[in-house]
Amino acid sequence: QVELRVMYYTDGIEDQVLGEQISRFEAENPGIKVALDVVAYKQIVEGLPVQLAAGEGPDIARVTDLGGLAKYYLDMRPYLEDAGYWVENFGPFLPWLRQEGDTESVCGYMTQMTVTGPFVNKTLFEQAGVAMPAKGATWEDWAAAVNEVARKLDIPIPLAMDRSGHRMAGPAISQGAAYFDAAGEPAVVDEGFKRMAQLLVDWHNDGTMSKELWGSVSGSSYRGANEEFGNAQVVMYMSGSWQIAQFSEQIGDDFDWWAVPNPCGPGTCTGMPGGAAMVAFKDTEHPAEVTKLMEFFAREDNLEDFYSRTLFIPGHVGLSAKGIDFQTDNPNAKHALGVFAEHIGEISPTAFQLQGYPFNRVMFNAAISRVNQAIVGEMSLDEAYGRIEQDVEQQIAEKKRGG
Amino acid sequence: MADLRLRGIAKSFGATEVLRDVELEVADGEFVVLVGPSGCGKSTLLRIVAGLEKQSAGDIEIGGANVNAVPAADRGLAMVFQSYALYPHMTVYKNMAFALENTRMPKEQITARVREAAAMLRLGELLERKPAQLSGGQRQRVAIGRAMVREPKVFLFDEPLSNLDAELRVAMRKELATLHASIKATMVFVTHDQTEAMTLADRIVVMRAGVLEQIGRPLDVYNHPANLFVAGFIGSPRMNFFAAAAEGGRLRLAAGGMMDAPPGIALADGAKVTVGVRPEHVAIGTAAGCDPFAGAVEINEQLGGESYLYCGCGLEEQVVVHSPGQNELRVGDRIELALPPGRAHVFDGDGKVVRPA
Amino acid sequence: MADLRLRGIAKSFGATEVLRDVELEVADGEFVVLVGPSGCGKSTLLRIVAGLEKQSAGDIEIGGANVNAVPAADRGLAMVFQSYALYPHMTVYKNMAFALENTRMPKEQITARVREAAAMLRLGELLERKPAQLSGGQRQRVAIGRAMVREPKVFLFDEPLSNLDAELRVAMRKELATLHASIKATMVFVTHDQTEAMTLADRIVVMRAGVLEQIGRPLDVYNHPANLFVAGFIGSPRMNFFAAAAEGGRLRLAAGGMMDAPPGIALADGAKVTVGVRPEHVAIGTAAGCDPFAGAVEINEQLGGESYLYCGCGLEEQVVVHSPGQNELRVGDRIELALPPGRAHVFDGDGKVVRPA
Amino acid sequence: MISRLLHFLGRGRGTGGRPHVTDVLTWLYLALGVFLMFAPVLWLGLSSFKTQAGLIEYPPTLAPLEQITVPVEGYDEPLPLFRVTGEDGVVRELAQVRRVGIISLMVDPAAPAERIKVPIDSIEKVREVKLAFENYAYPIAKLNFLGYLGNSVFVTVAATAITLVINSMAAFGLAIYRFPGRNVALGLVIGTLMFPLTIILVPTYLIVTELGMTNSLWGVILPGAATPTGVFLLRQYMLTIPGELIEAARLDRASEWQIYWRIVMPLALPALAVLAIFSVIWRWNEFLWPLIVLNRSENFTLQIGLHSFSGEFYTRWNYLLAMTVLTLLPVLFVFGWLQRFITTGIASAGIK
Amino acid sequence: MRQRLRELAALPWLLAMRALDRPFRLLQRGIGQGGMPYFFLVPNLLFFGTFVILPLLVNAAYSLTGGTELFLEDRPWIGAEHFGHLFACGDLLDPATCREDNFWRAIYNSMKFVTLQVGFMVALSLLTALVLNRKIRARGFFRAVFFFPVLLSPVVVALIWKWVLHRDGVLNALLESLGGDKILFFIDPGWAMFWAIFVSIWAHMGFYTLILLAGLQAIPPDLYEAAEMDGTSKTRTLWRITLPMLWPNLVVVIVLAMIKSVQTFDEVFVLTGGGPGTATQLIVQYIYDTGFASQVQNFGLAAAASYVLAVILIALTVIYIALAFRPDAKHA
Ligand SMILES: Nc1ncnc2c1ncn2[C@@H]1O[C@H](COP(=O)(O)OP(=O)(O)OP(=O)(O)O)[C@@H](O)[C@H]1O
Ligand SMILES: Nc1ncnc2c1ncn2[C@@H]1O[C@H](COP(=O)(O)OP(=O)(O)OP(=O)(O)O)[C@@H](O)[C@H]1O
Ligand SMILES: [Mg+2]
Ligand SMILES: [Mg+2]
Repeated sequence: QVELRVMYYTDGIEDQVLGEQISRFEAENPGIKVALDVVAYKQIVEGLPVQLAAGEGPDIARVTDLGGLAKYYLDMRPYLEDAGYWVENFGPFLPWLRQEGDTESVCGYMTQMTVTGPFVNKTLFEQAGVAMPAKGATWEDWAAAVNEVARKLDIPIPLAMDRSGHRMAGPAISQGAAYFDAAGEPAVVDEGFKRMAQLLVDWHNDGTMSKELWGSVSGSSYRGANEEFGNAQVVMYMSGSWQIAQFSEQIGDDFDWWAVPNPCGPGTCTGMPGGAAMVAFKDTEHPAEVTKLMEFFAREDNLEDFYSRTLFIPGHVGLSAKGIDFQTDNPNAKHALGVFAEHIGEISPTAFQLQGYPFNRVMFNAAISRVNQAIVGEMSLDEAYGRIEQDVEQQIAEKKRGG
Repeated sequence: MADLRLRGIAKSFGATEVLRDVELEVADGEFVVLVGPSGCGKSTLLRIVAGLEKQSAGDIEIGGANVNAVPAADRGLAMVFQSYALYPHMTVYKNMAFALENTRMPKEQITARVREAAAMLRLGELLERKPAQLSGGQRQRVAIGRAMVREPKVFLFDEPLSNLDAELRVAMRKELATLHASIKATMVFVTHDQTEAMTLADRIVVMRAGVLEQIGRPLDVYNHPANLFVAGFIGSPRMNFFAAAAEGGRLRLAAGGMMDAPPGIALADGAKVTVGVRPEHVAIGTAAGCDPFAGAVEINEQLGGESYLYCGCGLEEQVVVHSPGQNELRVGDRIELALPPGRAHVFDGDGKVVRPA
Repeated sequence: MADLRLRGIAKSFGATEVLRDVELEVADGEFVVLVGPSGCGKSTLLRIVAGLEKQSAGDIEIGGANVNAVPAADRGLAMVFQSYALYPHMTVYKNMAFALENTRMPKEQITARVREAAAMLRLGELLERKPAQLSGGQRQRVAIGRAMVREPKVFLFDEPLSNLDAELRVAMRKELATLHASIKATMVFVTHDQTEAMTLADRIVVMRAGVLEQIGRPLDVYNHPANLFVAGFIGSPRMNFFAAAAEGGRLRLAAGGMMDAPPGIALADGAKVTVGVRPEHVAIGTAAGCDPFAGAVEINEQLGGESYLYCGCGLEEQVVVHSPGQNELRVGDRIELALPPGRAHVFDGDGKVVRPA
Repeated sequence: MISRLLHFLGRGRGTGGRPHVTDVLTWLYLALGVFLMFAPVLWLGLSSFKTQAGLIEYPPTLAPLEQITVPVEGYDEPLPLFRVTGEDGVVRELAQVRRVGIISLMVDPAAPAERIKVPIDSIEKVREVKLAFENYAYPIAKLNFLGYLGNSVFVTVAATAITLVINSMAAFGLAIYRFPGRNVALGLVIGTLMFPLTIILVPTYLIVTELGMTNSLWGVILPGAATPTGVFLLRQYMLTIPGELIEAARLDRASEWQIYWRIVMPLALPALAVLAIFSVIWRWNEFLWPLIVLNRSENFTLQIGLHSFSGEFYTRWNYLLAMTVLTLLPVLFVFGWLQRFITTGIASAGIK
Repeated sequence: MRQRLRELAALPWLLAMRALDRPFRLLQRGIGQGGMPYFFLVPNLLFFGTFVILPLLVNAAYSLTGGTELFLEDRPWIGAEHFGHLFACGDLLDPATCREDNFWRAIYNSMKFVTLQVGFMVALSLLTALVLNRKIRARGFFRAVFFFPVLLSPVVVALIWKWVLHRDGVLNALLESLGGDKILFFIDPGWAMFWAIFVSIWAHMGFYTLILLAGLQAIPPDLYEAAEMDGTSKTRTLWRITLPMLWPNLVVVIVLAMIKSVQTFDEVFVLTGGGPGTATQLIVQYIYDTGFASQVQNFGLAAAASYVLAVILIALTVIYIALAFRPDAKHA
């Protein structure tokens, strides 16, 4: 009897769905027992790295720091029955799970593909009688439109954006930010990034964005605007595909919440990809069984079942192409899922590169915390740029020192 | 005016009844001494007067005003606690000055008063000590000093001299008498010391088990105890009691022999009474009007200036005889004793004294 | 064997020297009473013997063995604290049983012993009370009981009867004597009560300011005080002192008049001495060998069985005169006093007694 | 305000039987306390019965409300009820069939045949108080609730017991004795007070790993057992116990151990109760440390278990709150029981 | 009956202690009374050494090594470099000139926070303890009321207060109904600090109140009686009797409040997130972010910062301890 441990966090019903699949797996494989440990997300972020470092981790986990933990991942290839299936269907995302220099290994699959992109309260637009900017509109266009809606209807927050460097990265790349220099080394601050930063500062100063969300917290803290959006206090909310399930439960059809295409900048019109991956750890005592379980999870039928019920954008090329019949009868959700699926195709390569960079969070966090300090007036934007570069440089250096 | 009036005071702690229907009037400037066996409710009574404990029933008047609802701080009394209750974190000086500082008295005046009291209490050297660094008697004196410096209208003393040596106690006694005379305060004083009670009191109050048994001037109480209890309690060693029965106008003692009834006392024939004679009145040898009886010295307590002989006379209790000075008697020596009828007290079956007609 | 030997004990608290060179031997089974003015170091001495305080110098031997390094728990003594130190969270019963439980005595035996002690101390009703619910005297009795039940070889009592009423005190005194006789324990007993000291002690130890002034059998100390201090301290009211000068084999009193020197005492002419006569020896009227001098009654302390007259005789201090029984003298009455030479003590300029040749 | 309150604590009392100004102020203070301390908690209780949507609704409602739905003839599902203000100002209650953009399609439940189009800014949900018991039912059913509860109870009881015993022993040693090294030990205790657990989380985890206690409840229990806080608290309290009691006990031939548990412990009961309350709460609510030590769900404590409702983007506040309320009940009970020991002031009655 | 039950509940404890009695008596015979204090200290110090001192030593080693590795043997020695970084400042008083500007911002925020929070915390918990120590009806209930917030986890505390302080929250509703304007409390540094302090006091006051309540109980009641007989006003009784007698416990409260205040982290973090900007970012948050929550876990820098913090704390505490240990151990 082999016991496998799966550490899993949940934003909704994923754990239920996975639990059912595990039961099926156990029925198929009587020799393997799988324990599903549903934990707080905090444990994945803060507990798991230490546990892994100390050699006390689980066999499989759902993680979001894809590259950061790559050194602990199990390369499943020796045990995989059909490595080709994995390369074929998870190919674009596998590099995210690899250590620098590694181009081969297969360590996991995406339980969830996410794309960042804005939602709007369409009902407000209708009530205000303002036309929604069409696909291809710039951020400035949107800003003008949401401001108009807000003014007409006395809505407190025209535009909200998750306080997250990751959320900011899409628009920044659209503004032309490259995030890396020619040598592939991190270089956050460039003209494009500065344009975006300037925009954010301006928006906060002219009331397009509310300081309540960005201004009110420090450092790299995440802060979303779900509540405000759900209470119809936000016209446009730059967030991401993972919100769909929540919105359908929370907002239902109190108003029409629509996902809209990512607005454009001088560069492009991209969102950021992202997501969570299921990975196997090499410290496991049962690599073969672990792989077997992973293969079971990653089977097309199981994944389809999973994605369709959790309303996650598939991180499976085949399923993406085929399209998923999401199990929801909320028209807003259906619409949004469609829009986000479209976003995927529009993601810029820079965004992919950034997402694949193991220490992207260093860049994200530096950007968000320093730009934020500029927004609240603790420092000028120029100082902020300097600090961002210093922060990134220092942390990467530290990382490289004892690697 | 600081007269003190207790009307029908009762007190229970849960089921324990500690005081019962206490009626007492203390005139302004009077010195009343409260005596009674340990645990009879003396401290409780003082605490009720002070306002530290709430009586279960009854009224307290001070200076004519009912103070039932007046908190302790406003009753204007000073009290020396049986347990001292010194402030452990303050020096002796501070302990004594504390109450005065409360009244916003000028500093020099406080210092003067405290120094004066300290000198009187022989605490002069110790003013900067904390209570933990004092001996038992020194602590007690600080407690007295704390009350004294306040010069209030009413003083309550709860066994204030119990831990002092004889010499100091005599000195303190004098000082208290002087204090009393000079500030004319009303004083209620609890003591177990007979000498203190007899010498200090204007009136003595004898308590037993929460009840006032007798109130009177010291020698009255001593000479005319109202009942067996008071007779036994006042005077040390205590009065000797002899069971007796009236027989033809005389008394037949259970110890054997007859004696005359004390002058003026007529008893119905056959009445069972108790005859009480104080140790200093028991005659060694013979006494007119009483058949002598024999006793064997069982204990000979020689106190130096006087002696007490504890004699076995075939009774349940020893007969205590006072003999002045020192003596050469040895345990086992036999002596003749007699009870002078003129010195005898007679108590009826209920323990109440039988007064001469 | 539980004899107790103190050799050169000294104790200082910081700069305060509390005991100096104390030498004392207490035989096994002996009852020693420690007396001395308040603050003279009695409690400190007991605490050092008990091992609660470390002496600054000197050795303590119990049963022949040096116990300097033996912790209090292992010295096998019982002590009654002047402050009682009852365990506030335990009932009276538990307080008394605690020590016995520590010796793993069977439960029934503990109960029996505690009940016996409680009965003796008249605490029978109170066994389930906590100390906070007791009167002062009751607490003190619990403290005694706690020591008594242990029946140790050495008892240390620090003013154990000070808060008891006279009757109870006499009873307790007897009980202690009985206890002493029955378990033959060595006892060191601190008291301020002259009667207790005189009646209980095999030997009395008189202390002053950390120094032992005299050790001796009670009547010896009473009759032959070694110095002025002891003479004044033992006996209450204290001995009267008269300044005098030797003049041709007789003594000229500062009060006026001459008196014979006490028998056997020869003094160099002109020597300044102090003559001491106890109140009970001052003669009212005349005395052979002494010129009478006049006094005016200033205070007439009537204790019932006896009286003390405080007379002004033109001296710095009043002359105290004992008069048996009660009297009718009033303040201001003039009486004649005389000092019987046979009863007088003579002290030299240093306060040391002058012994008859 | 502070000075006024201080003043009131110090004022002398007036005469007569009527309530004194200090009593009035006391009651005012207590009323304020109840309002400030308790009202939010009341909200917590009520909110634990709200739906997730109701929880994050602004402006917030006090009571848990839910929209009324009514069965309407001709419709399979019950329809949500709205209060509609007509253009003429007449208010009607209508059921909504469907919403298209800013127009709501409604029917009168009494006359289901006719459909009415209403602009959505003139409609308002009709709601009633409804307790969402599923907030409780679902997590209990879903989580291994009893298992978590058992783990929590074990951790709390064992940790508190160990903490009380070893801390009180150390405090006893530091308060009652004078011995070489005492100041060093005291310094250590106080010095280490300075470092929050968060700071030494990682090294402590390494040590726990070395001891093989990861994934065991002992790994949760032991590291926090020797709290400097507890030692310090107890020691300071024990300083107030009269020394003569200890001397008396020594003379009563009590061993030092007996002095500890028969004299000092009972007398330090109030402080022990404080520490026990503190320890129980701390262990019961402890989150970060177990989170790191435990990663197997059979070992999870309640706190870890119920936080599995907090995900990356989304926290199920309704479950979390309901479970919070549920987990509060036992500690509340324990507090109610222990707080009485805090007010058993006894330490002084035996000394004159 | 209840008495019986209580005795029953205490029985296991009694039995255990009694069972231990004989071995400990033997032990005492062995090591002597003078050795016993060590014995009493050993269990605690054992735990303490293993789970506190040892980690602190490891932490010290971290502060002198670099990289992001967990195991010391993997970490390169870099000496005092981290400390150097922390103190690389143009002007110590101006965080903007420092290399680790957020460290110094956090230090200054913490100082502000601690000063105000400790002062009010001690004063309020003392006041509350005094009120709750009065003979009032339903004392148990009120004690529970004031204590209740201590039971809540920081997340719940923050949730509750967000409900109050939100733009559309209860407080703003109240302000509006009184004719005022809404206040966005969390975008104003002053307000954010105020509420951070307020809420942390709200959340922890009950604990200190409890300590003080226990301390008040240890004051002999006859001192109050004596004070009353001395005609002492209530204010003076408070200052001259209660506070001095409460001192040992007050020291506990002051020291603990101060230390815990410096260590405040989650409840403020969940409430204000350290904002606006970095206005309420406290030192422990900095350490936690640097060493733990960030992707590149810089244990070394975090450890160095924690020692700097400890030095500051110790300096502060020494002042109090100097006062605290005047009435020192009294026995043996
Ligand atoms: N800790 C201390 N520091 C300084 N002096 C002290 C200390 N303890 C006691 N003393 C002093 O030592 C002397 C002796 O004290 P001790 O208690 O032995 O007196 P005592 O003879 O028992 O007096 P009493 O009859 O009043 O109880 C006293 O003068 C006292 O003030
Ligand atoms: N809190 C209480 N609960 C129950 N009984 C009490 C309480 N306080 C005192 N008593 C009892 O009340 C009685 C009277 O106590 P009180 O202290 O007045 O006696 P006392 O006359 O002062 O005695 P002593 O001379 O011994 O000091 C005692 O029997 C005592 O046991
Ligand atoms: Mg009394
Ligand atoms: Mg003494």
